[in-house]
Amino acid sequence: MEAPKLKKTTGGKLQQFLAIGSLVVLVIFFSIASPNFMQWSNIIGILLSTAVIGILALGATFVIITGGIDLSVGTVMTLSSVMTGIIIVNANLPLIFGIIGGILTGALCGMLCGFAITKLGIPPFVATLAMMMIAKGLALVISDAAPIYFTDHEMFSKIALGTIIPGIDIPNAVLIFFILGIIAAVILSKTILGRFNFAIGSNEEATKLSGISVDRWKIAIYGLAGVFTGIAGVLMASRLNSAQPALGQGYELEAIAAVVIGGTSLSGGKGTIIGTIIGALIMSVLTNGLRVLSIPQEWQTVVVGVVIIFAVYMDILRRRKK
Amino acid sequence: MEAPKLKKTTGGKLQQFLAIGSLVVLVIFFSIASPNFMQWSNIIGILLSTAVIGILALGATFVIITGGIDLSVGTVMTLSSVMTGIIIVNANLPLIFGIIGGILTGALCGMLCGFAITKLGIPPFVATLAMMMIAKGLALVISDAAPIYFTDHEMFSKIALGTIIPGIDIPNAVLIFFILGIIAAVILSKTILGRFNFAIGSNEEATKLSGISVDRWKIAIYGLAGVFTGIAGVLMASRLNSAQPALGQGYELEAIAAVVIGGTSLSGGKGTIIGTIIGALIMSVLTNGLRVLSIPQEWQTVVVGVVIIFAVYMDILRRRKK
Amino acid sequence: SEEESDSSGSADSQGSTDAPAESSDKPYVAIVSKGFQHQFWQAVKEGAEQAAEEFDVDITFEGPESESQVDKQIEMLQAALDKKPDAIGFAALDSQASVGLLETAKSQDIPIIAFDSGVDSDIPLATASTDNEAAAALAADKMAELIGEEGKVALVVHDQTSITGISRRDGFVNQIEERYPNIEIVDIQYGGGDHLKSTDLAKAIMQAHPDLKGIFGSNEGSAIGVINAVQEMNKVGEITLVGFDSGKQQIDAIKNEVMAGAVTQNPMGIGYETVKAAVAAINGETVEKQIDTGFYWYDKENIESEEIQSAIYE
Amino acid sequence: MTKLLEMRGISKAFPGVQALSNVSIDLNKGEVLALIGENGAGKSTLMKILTGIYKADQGEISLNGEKVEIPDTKRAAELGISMIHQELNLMKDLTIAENIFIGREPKGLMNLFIKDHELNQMTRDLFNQLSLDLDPKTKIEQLTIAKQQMVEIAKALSYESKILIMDEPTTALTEPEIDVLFEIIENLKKSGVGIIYISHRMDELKRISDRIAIMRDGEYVDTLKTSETDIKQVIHLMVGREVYVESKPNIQRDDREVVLEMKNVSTNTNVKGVSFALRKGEILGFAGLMGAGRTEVANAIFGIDKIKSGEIYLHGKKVKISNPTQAVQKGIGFLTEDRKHLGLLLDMDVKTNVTLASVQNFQRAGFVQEDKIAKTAEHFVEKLKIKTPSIHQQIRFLSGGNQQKVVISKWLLRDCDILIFDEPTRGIDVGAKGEIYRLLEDLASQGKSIIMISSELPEILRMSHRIAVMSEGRMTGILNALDASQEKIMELATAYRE
Ligand SMILES: Nc1ncnc2c1ncn2[C@@H]1O[C@H](COP(=O)(O)OP(=O)(O)OP(=O)(O)O)[C@@H](O)[C@H]1O
Ligand SMILES: Nc1ncnc2c1ncn2[C@@H]1O[C@H](COP(=O)(O)OP(=O)(O)OP(=O)(O)O)[C@@H](O)[C@H]1O
Ligand SMILES: [Mg+2]
Ligand SMILES: [Mg+2]
Repeated sequence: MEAPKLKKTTGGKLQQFLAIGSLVVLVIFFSIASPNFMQWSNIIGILLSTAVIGILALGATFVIITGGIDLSVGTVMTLSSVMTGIIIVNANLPLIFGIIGGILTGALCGMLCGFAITKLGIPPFVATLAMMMIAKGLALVISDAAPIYFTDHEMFSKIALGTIIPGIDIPNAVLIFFILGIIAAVILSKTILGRFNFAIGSNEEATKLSGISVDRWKIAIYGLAGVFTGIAGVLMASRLNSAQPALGQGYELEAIAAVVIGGTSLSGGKGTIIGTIIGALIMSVLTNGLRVLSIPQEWQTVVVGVVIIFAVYMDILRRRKK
Repeated sequence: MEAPKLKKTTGGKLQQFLAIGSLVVLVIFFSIASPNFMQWSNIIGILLSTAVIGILALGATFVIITGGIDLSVGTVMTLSSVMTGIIIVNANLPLIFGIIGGILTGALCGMLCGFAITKLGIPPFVATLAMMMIAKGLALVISDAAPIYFTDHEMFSKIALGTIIPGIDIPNAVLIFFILGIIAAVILSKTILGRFNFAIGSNEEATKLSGISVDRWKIAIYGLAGVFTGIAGVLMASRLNSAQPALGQGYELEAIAAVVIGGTSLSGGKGTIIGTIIGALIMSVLTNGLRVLSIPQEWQTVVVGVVIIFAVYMDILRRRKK
Repeated sequence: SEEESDSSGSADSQGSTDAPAESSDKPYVAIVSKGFQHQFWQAVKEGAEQAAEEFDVDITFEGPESESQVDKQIEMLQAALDKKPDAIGFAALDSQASVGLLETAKSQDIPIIAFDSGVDSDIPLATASTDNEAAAALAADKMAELIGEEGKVALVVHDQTSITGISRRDGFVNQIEERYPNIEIVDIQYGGGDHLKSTDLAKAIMQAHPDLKGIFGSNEGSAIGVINAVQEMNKVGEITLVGFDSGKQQIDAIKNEVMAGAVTQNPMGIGYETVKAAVAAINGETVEKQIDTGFYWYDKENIESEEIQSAIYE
Repeated sequence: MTKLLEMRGISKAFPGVQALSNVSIDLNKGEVLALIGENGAGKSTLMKILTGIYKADQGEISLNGEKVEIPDTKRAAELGISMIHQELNLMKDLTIAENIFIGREPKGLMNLFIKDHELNQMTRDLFNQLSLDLDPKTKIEQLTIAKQQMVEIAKALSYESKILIMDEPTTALTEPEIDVLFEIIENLKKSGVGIIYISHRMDELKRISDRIAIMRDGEYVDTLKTSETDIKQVIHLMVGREVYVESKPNIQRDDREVVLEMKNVSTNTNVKGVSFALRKGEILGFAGLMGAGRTEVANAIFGIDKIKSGEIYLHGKKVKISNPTQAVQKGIGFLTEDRKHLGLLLDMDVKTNVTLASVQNFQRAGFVQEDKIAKTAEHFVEKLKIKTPSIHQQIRFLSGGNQQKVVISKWLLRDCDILIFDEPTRGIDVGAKGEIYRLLEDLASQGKSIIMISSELPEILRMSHRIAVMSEGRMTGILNALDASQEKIMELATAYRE
């Protein structure tokens, strides 16, 4: 009885291998269509532009696998970067405090969502929508609706844009994204948290009745997603060398889109980190490629829409064949 | 299955009655807090601002009850209003053609989503996300990224802002919203489509096994939601006396929020139209009330977030007591 | 207006914007702007608050989140009317769409002062605005001068459909097309004023056109995106950047010669003049129909001048 | 005479599994054909082919001698074939009436509007015929599994089909409902309906079937006339080996320590002043009719339902258990009766399900020890003879009985002192039942205490040291196994029924 088994075991890998297919096709297409696409600087540009959304999407993957959703990632990211700014610039504390503060802000917001969802019984959509608004408002309130500039803290911009590997021109943000990707993949597939994450998404009631404290794990999962959001916020601030309090809304949809295009099911219980990374890359390759081709912007959105349908459909066809 | 699921027993009707409670509390609070709130013109203003989002939410209710989601309503609404503008202003055809054209545009987009979801097997989130982008791009393309003004078609603005009941100053848009609400409620509770809508959302597999062509009904349901979206587009154009091609993005979240706050479950099978209407009213009363109280704008979003959590929690507590 | 804490009990941190009309005998001016989160609008607000203090009136200031939200702005205007203000300051996202409410205001004898790009109607008693198109044309002239009147340039614009976006784009493009036949506009992209998106977008433009000589960023977010892009692509100095508006990063970039210069309006002046005109209208004084708050080119040379310093904000 | 139905040479392979190979059965008018076989033998698959849910790879189907194609369920219904599925297939948010007549609603005005009044009346009429006492307007989610099963049965009957398939219809039912069902079957036979009846309850076969078709491992074995065979022979053909039949010695455990005691416990659900004590090493059977509240007692112990009044003692100490996590930590395990919704992660694989309740024991520093998990899962697959291609198979693709074995494994692995088994042999074949009985007895002799809720009286009588009988939420008596009998149990079980 290989086949159904194939789906979960070897086939799992095969399938993602094929999902990479869509990505490869896009890359090849754009390389042929424009000589300016396949250049080191552009590749790095694409990766850099994937980093922030990609990291948000990593966190969102955990939440979505529980069968939940997190609409707050965009503005919580903003709140985290503002918090980092306040700690580093306004309070003039060392960078590391700012970084930790930003990440903790994300984690705290995540855990609050988790709390509202589990202990108050608010549906994830509503709880995180509310958090989205709260974080948006708070970011403006605590920053006095003005950007916070890190210009006097030169090291800060190095977090995202410095290069740590000598000789190779890969910005840290890209490295951080891939390292976080690996960490996320390990957490999801090798740890208890990952195991319970899938279990909850697959059948929350049955998981509860197996004696697992679903509430606590869910709060942990939303908190973990918040950590990723916080890191994204710090990177965002570093890359812009400023904390911009009015940014971020709308990023949640892009992050969720990356997750879903990567094959993770919104009804929970199924998903992979590598899929999310590929999903995020598909989105940014597409955006970048169309820009490099100087397609008028209104057509860009149309093309992105069509290609998404197409890519996901290809993926579905392949899986069906199995 | 009995124990954990026993939450829901009687009181379906009672519960909606109580959901109105949150709304009433808000209205009373704002009336006391500001003498400017409880004025005819402000009430009408609130209702008017509920109309468009409310109509989108009516359509979204059907989709959400199937267990799906429609992210495209915002930009499809825009595409519909642009289409109306093109027909009436650019092609100089009679109003009625423009109105029908706008509504058909919505219906067509909805059915395309339904087709992608059922026949191609694309998850609703992805299919409607793609449609969101496609509609957004197309609205800009066909309008040449400029608003289309109905200034030479004086009757057009009467669709939303005229008053059909002599003596009573209620704009048509508000009446249309409530009439559509009644129609939606009747469709949902009294017709075959409504019945199958709940059946699909409740257990799609079992519905299929009962010999019902789920695919066809789903396409019909997305198409119906599209009709509501199209009507919202026409009303929006009429109210602004212009078709604004860049509007709309973000409305999908507001519409879904109204539905979910109204007690419809995103996992499908459960929901009411009256709940959606109340949900939409809660949102717009809140927004308006805070404005009338002159709360600083950044705090407004925070308060809205907190109140949403609170209102939904109250609702949950009440249900639990049952 | 800071001294009074209002009945709703929410507000001290935000200074003067929260003064509710009903709790005070002071005249009340409701300002409905095109935005509120962005630096430009915050600067307008600051100017308005200055004037409010000076003339002892209460104001509120609000605006939608993006310049495409025509309908949200109308709802704000409606709510403002319901608060029975003594005057309204209004920057229309779409004049046509707001005609009805403006007429209501007129019928209630509430004076309207238009600001920013103004309101296309004769109801407002005065308009405190700058000419966006002319300002962008100035940016085009400077760009042309800096790149020797020939070569390829691109635009990163903040909005495809809003008046400010369109008029700055068209002002720039028309000027180039009319005056500088050897300059080619190779790409126009829209980044929504989002710093990060504008950065990625400007990088893609540079990628697509390796021989690009200049980029114009049409507002603060777009300009910063362009600045980030040349820095990340290590092309500082190779590409001439011209910006719009101000803000610390843009000012720094100009001082450091990353950006050649920028055109700024006088947002604080706009806010100030709006409230001032409103107060005059409330007091029954005649007000000047057109209050030109001006725009300025600033670069490394003149940035410290008093005139520029009063127009730019950090 | 032409057969009502003939299935000839049916084969069906799922990727990697040959679920059916060359199976042929036939059915006469007015006959009950029992279809039996071990878990995973292919019974449900064969029937799903007959109702158009699956497409056979090979073979043909004839009705009244005419060859037919059945591409979907709609066609099956048109041909007069309907089926009661093994797994409940109801729309839980809809009412009973809406479920039964879905797709066949009485319509008014332009064929768009549903006449709900008429719909409910139709349902009431149907229920009257079947002497069922349910309100058509009740939502399915408010019904117990047993009642849902009755709705499924009513739904299938409402099609007035010529061929009716019943895939384990009695797993959730107690005697009175079974009596009702069998009466219905007799009536259907009289009106010429052909019935295919799948069950693992061997005692039922003699009562209602005319012939018995036996399958093993996807293959057809034989068809016997019920009147000319004895069950032992049938079982032998079906299992292909001897099954565990040895009956336990009914030793009393009155001298043992009391591990769990309920004193006058009431809940908001359906438990009214229940008291009993469970001793170490004891199997305490819980008997009662459907809705008696046995599951609710278990829910109360396990912290699912809030206790309104009364106390629970564990090892003599008063405890408050407010959620399942605490219950498990205190050494209580609960195998729920609704395995699909409350027992299993259907989309996850066998090994994950088996180890779900004990993951903590398979981790080091938060990392899951996959190899250890795999080894353990392999062990249980072997021990309980779980028919699965591998431990990596998704539970969804296992046959019903094998799914049940996975849930049992989960709790065996957890090593609880007190185990509550709610209908543990639901849908399990005779062979495997024997294995499970042996397991339960082993557990008891190791000193574990077991509450076994079962609706099969013979099972209760055979397994229990003592038998607690409930009626309408009350405990009506606790019998010693030695002097218990079906009659005494039924008497207590109906104590509060009019
Ligand atoms: N959709 C499917 N995909 C893969 N394998 C399947 C599928 N459905 C059934 N099988 C496999 O086919 C075989 C026959 O299953 P079936 O459900 O017909 O057994 P059954 O005789 O009804 O057993 P039980 O008595 O336990 O209900 C089993 O090995 C099962 O795992
Ligand atoms: N008369 C009734 N009206 C409504 N609900 C009832 C009634 N009687 C029982 N119930 C519900 O039925 C359930 C108890 O029945 P259930 O069939 O689970 O009991 P049981 O003794 O465990 O029987 P089973 O052996 O079928 O599990 C509870 O959910 C209870 O609320
Ligand atoms: Mg079966
Ligand atoms: Mg039970």
